[in-house]
Amino acid sequence: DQVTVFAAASMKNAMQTVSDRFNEATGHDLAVSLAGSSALARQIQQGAPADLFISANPGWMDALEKEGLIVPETRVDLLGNVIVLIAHGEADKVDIGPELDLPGMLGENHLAMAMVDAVPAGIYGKAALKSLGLWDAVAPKVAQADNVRAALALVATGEAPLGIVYATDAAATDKISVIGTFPADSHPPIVYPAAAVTGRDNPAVSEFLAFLRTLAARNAFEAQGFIVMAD
Amino acid sequence: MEWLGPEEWQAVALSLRVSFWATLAGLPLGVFVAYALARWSFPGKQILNGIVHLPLILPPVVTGYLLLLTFGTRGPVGSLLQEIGIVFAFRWTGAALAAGVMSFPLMVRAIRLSIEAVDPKLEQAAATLGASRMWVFVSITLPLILPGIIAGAILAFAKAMGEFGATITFVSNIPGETQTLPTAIYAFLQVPGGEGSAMRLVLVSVVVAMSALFLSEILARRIARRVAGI
Amino acid sequence: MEWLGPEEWQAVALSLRVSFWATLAGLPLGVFVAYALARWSFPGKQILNGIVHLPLILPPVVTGYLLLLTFGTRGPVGSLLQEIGIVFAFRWTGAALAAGVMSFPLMVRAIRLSIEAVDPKLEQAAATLGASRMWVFVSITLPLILPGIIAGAILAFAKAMGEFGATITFVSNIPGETQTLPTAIYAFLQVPGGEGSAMRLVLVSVVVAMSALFLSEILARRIARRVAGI
Amino acid sequence: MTLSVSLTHRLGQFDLDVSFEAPAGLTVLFGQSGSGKTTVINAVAGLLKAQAGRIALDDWVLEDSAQRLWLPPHRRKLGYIFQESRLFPHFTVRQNLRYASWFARRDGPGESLSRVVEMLGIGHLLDRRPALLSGGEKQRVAIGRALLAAPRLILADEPLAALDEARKAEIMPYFERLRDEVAVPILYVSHSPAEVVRLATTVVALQNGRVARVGSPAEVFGDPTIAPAGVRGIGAVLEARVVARHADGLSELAAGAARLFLAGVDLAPGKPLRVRIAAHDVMLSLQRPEGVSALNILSGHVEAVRLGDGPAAIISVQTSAGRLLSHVTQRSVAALGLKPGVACHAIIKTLAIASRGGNGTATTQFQAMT
Amino acid sequence: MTLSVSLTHRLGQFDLDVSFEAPAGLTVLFGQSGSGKTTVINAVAGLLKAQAGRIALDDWVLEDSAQRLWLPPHRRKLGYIFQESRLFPHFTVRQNLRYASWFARRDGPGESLSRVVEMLGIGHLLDRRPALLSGGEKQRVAIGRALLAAPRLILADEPLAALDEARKAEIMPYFERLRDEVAVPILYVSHSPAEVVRLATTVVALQNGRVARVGSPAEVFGDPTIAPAGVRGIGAVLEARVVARHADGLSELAAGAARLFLAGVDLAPGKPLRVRIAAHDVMLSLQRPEGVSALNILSGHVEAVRLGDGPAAIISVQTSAGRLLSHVTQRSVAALGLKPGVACHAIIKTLAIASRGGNGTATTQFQAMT
Ligand SMILES: Nc1ncnc2c1ncn2[C@@H]1O[C@H](COP(=O)(O)OP(=O)(O)OP(=O)(O)O)[C@@H](O)[C@H]1O
Ligand SMILES: Nc1ncnc2c1ncn2[C@@H]1O[C@H](COP(=O)(O)OP(=O)(O)OP(=O)(O)O)[C@@H](O)[C@H]1O
Ligand code: MOO
Ligand SMILES: [Mg+2]
Ligand SMILES: [Mg+2]
Repeated sequence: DQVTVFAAASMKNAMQTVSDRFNEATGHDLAVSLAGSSALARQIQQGAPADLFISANPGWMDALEKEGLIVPETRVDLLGNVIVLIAHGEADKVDIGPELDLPGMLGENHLAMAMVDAVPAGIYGKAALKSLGLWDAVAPKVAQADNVRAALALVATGEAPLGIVYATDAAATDKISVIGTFPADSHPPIVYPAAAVTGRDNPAVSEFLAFLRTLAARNAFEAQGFIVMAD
Repeated sequence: MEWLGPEEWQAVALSLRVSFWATLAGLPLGVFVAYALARWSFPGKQILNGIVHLPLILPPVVTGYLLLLTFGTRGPVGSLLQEIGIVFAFRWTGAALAAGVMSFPLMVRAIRLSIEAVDPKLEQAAATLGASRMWVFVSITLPLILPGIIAGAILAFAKAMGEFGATITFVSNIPGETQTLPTAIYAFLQVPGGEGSAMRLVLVSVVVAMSALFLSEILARRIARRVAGI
Repeated sequence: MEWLGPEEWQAVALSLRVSFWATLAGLPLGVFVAYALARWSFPGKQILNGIVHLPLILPPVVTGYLLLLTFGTRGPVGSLLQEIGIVFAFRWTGAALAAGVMSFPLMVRAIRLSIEAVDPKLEQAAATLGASRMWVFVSITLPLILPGIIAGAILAFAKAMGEFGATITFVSNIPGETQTLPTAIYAFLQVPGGEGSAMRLVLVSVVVAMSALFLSEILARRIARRVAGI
Repeated sequence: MTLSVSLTHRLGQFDLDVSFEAPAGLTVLFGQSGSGKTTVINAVAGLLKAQAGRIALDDWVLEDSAQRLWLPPHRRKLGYIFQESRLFPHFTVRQNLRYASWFARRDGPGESLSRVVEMLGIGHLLDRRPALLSGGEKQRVAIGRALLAAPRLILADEPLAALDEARKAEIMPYFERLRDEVAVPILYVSHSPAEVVRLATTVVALQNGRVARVGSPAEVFGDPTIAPAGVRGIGAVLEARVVARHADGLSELAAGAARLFLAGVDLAPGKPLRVRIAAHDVMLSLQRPEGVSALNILSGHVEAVRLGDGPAAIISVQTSAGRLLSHVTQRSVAALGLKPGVACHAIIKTLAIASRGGNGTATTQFQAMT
Repeated sequence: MTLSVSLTHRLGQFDLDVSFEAPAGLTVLFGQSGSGKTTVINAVAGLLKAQAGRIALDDWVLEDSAQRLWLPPHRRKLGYIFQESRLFPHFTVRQNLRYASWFARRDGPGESLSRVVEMLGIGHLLDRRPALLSGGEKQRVAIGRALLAAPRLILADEPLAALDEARKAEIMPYFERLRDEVAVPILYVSHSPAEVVRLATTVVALQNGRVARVGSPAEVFGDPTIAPAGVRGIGAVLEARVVARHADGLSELAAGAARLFLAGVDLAPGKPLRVRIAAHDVMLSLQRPEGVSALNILSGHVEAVRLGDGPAAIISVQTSAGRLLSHVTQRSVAALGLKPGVACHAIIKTLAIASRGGNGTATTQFQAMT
């Protein structure tokens, strides 16, 4: 059988490995549709043939749950992530706290983030900066990209000296260095919830949900820098 | 080629199929609308003109979203069509629809421009020889605007090959069904270390589209020469 | 209007400014390239043609990324331009550049088609009267292709109004500087329940672009009539 | 078949208001540049929707604004030869011609492609596209295209203007044949008195969007107050019949009680024809001249003397062949004492006579054109 | 100024290979449809780059393939009147005319807009666009446009073909003036013998892309073996001088030892002019006719008799005014016993004479055209 998974685009690499291993283990195929969480959620609202949804944004999962479009019992917080401060090229580590002189570090330049009111990584980043009391000072300097990867690209090319991205993304390039990690309590917990979509009686779905909790799956996620939260 | 995985080949093949059908299926309507806009005057002409241009004006995501609302299985048109067996939602046909809609304004503009350049005196001459309106169109207007139609079709095909926003929003990004080159490229760009793979696909997409472009240029030039009668 | 916040008004104004300049600044080059493609033959013509079409073929994100690499402050062109005081990165000018690049193929195609429709016999007649090539172009070709130029400009303007992918990738989204309507719309669409606000902005964008379209249609028709001499 | 046309139309500052009947045969629309000839033809073709009017071919009504009836051009069964050839640029000459036969009417005169091609001398051009043709070549193809549509009504707007004399002489008999044998009504615009005289059954003289005069060529051209072509167009038309054909190539005609000798008339004895004699080709003499090269000398008397502008005068002379007009100097009028009633002889050079009705191939029998 | 043209060029199956000198004045290119007239003119204009050849106006070389020299059209100081008017559709008539004066050459003949407009009768059209003009109106504007460019070389491709006789008669004197007073070399394509005769200084007869004959109109038209217009074109040209102008509007001319009377010559006594007498306008008589309306009767003797095809013959008659040609029937040749040496009188109608050199405004003095 085939299980169709709608997953946040940032999970591509991990899902590829998971897909292979799931196929080995069960003989079922996995079709993974990767797009922004918002697009996927809306498609599910419009009756997309998804068996399972993995969102990068709990908000969208909540929205679907409210509309009865997912099976609440199957919802799990699958993965966690961490947001970090990155700099272009080699740079010294800094302590991220209220006394961090972020405006000073930026000077005339910009801080690259994902959209601070729209894209999860941006929302978390803004929340963190706010709770640290840094937001007001840097807000005019924030260059908001449409996704984390674009923010990363801005730093990687040196267009922006600093940026805030997921730890999982920061691992990708050596053109940047992680100079600090935002304290976990400075922002709402970063979670990737997963749940089965209602009305799809595909027996393979529960097999896949179970497979996500196996070591094989866990290794695949962790290899990409995710924190596996399930169980 | 070794350096494209099977899923990527699928994306290439799908993109070609989607763009081909988007262009081909769009052409008759495109020619019709272009003709209507160029030659007729009727109430609501400006509104039609506006609607044709909408996909150009709106961010692609919005167009995709509106398509999803309209042609999705729960949408007013989608549910109707489903009853007669036509499904767009989350099928490659939907990707073609999205690409077709997005490239439609380009096609119409190009064709319209070439229709406006046809000398009505030639059409009149054909009419005096006994050709009905329909025949005049088929035998005189159509051949004379062929270069414009080809130009419009190329533009539309190229646009369809690159269409991303509306497609992924409307029919998602399901490998083998709706994963086109641009959406595959997008997915690669979303993950750490994906740039290399993305650039490979970009290259494929450039090569494919450029070949189509070159071919059609040659074709268009040949036809233009025929039409000019040189 | 009460229902648009100040930041949204800013986005509207910025989109207009960006699209206007993208179109205006692109026009001379667009006319030149269209003329070269239509009338000259030179080595590398097909390559130029290909390059012009690239932004159409590539997913916008890729174009944006390439712009970033080229015209960013560290990019080969960007760093040069910076020395003479021209900066695109994170400026509205960069948004205009992105919009201009994305809409360039549309503009060129439309203009080219209209150049190809000009009867060279009229240009010859002007030459026999003593007009140099340059003058022939300015006094005969240019007025005759004005409807095509307008068509191209409308197409480009409309496209610029809707351009999102390349813009946000290149200059990101800085309210008041680079936040155009499409990026604002995109932002709303990312969050649950944001559709309403997004649609409000979509409406604005449709109204603005349609007005431009209507105006230009009227203008184009008037000019076309002048040119046809009716 | 009679074409009746009655139209009013306003084009910018130009006001068209015409009404005329074109009886069977070839009707020439004659008039200055800008007098409305093309406009009338376009209205008959249905390419211009006249603001008011009625156009009918016998009882077949093509349009009638009173009845709100208006046939579109493609249902009017036309063959229209345009002032500018309007060939289809994307078709070869052959395809242009075929296009016409494609829609050819069953009930029109069927012409074979090969016959038309030969008549027009365009055989070597068949595979070329119009852009590669000379001006006259284009025009010939355009004529062929209109003829091959097997039309029930031919509209021709200066069809021969771009052609050299030799070509004209080759093509004119064809129009004569259409007029006489096939009996297709023809509406024909021409500035050339030679064509008018040779081809016209009826002449409609237009002036400034109005019909100045309708009549036979004899009437219109014999009237110096209309003189559509200026004083040069004046001439008289005689009805004649072929009596004999002589071995030296001359035909002997009976016109009224007189005999006329004409070169190159290719008609069998007994056939009727019309002969036009231009006023400036007629010389008057009080005595009968002897030993002159002119074979046609008609006795008569002066009927009227009209002094024109300048040094010229027009004299009507009633002869045994009918009424002739002569264009002479006023000095001669005085010298010869020409006034009504004076007996005189009209001398016409044999080779200066234009015949109408011949389907000849030789060019010499027609009205002097140089 | 002499325009020397020498060209070889191949267009598809058409092979052009011409070489001729056009001396000062107006040179008519004469020839059948498709004989290469437009091609030659285009090459002179630089619109067609001939494969090989040389074109020069005196020592100003416009192109020379041997020297790899080739001036682009806009530097050739032309006024080209095209076969199809080629007006700029986006300009009004006035703007079309102004366009030409815009680039007008300092060293060419300056014409004022108002003068040209008046001459062409297009004053009421100035604010209209070409699409709203009739065929003839367009052509007149095109003529005006070319003239206003103050050209040093005028190329005219059937400029008057679309015009009615009255218009032609109005415009022809203008070309005469350009030729005679302003001395712009003019290369003029025409199918009309009347125009050729009236305007041409030199005639270049083209046949199938080759020069068949170059010469004065008298030479080319007097030669029945060339006869570019068919036998109709034949005529003789006499050199004459105005002797007196009479009160009745006639001018008295001296031609050789003879006197000729012509109407409408607007030249002062003493002025030279050429008179063309078409062969078919000359009647021969053995006795001197008395009491005839013809004022011009020249005594002479037959020089040569050429029997043509058909029933006609061409007789050369040596008269006191010079050599005349007469076109008569072979029957008359026999009846009158015409053969070399026979004394005879040539009778020419006063009003049938075409004058050359007059800048007249009246239309009657020119060669009969009907
Ligand atoms: N581009 C071309 N390719 C091939 N043949 C051509 C081309 N242009 C003209 N011709 C041929 O060359 C010949 C000469 O053409 P041209 O236009 O010079 O004739 P013309 O003497 O001006 O005739 P007309 O009196 O009909 O205008 C014609 O037979 C024509 O068919
Ligand atoms: N669309 C138009 N608007 C205004 N005036 C027009 C229009 N079309 C033609 N005219 C005018 O109407 C008049 C008649 O034009 P038409 O073409 O019938 O003339 P014509 O008799 O065919 O002349 P020609 O012998 O020059 O071809 C002209 O004065 C012309 O300027
Ligand atoms: O993975 Mo996301 O939903 O593009 O931030
Ligand atoms: Mg006309
Ligand atoms: Mg020609």
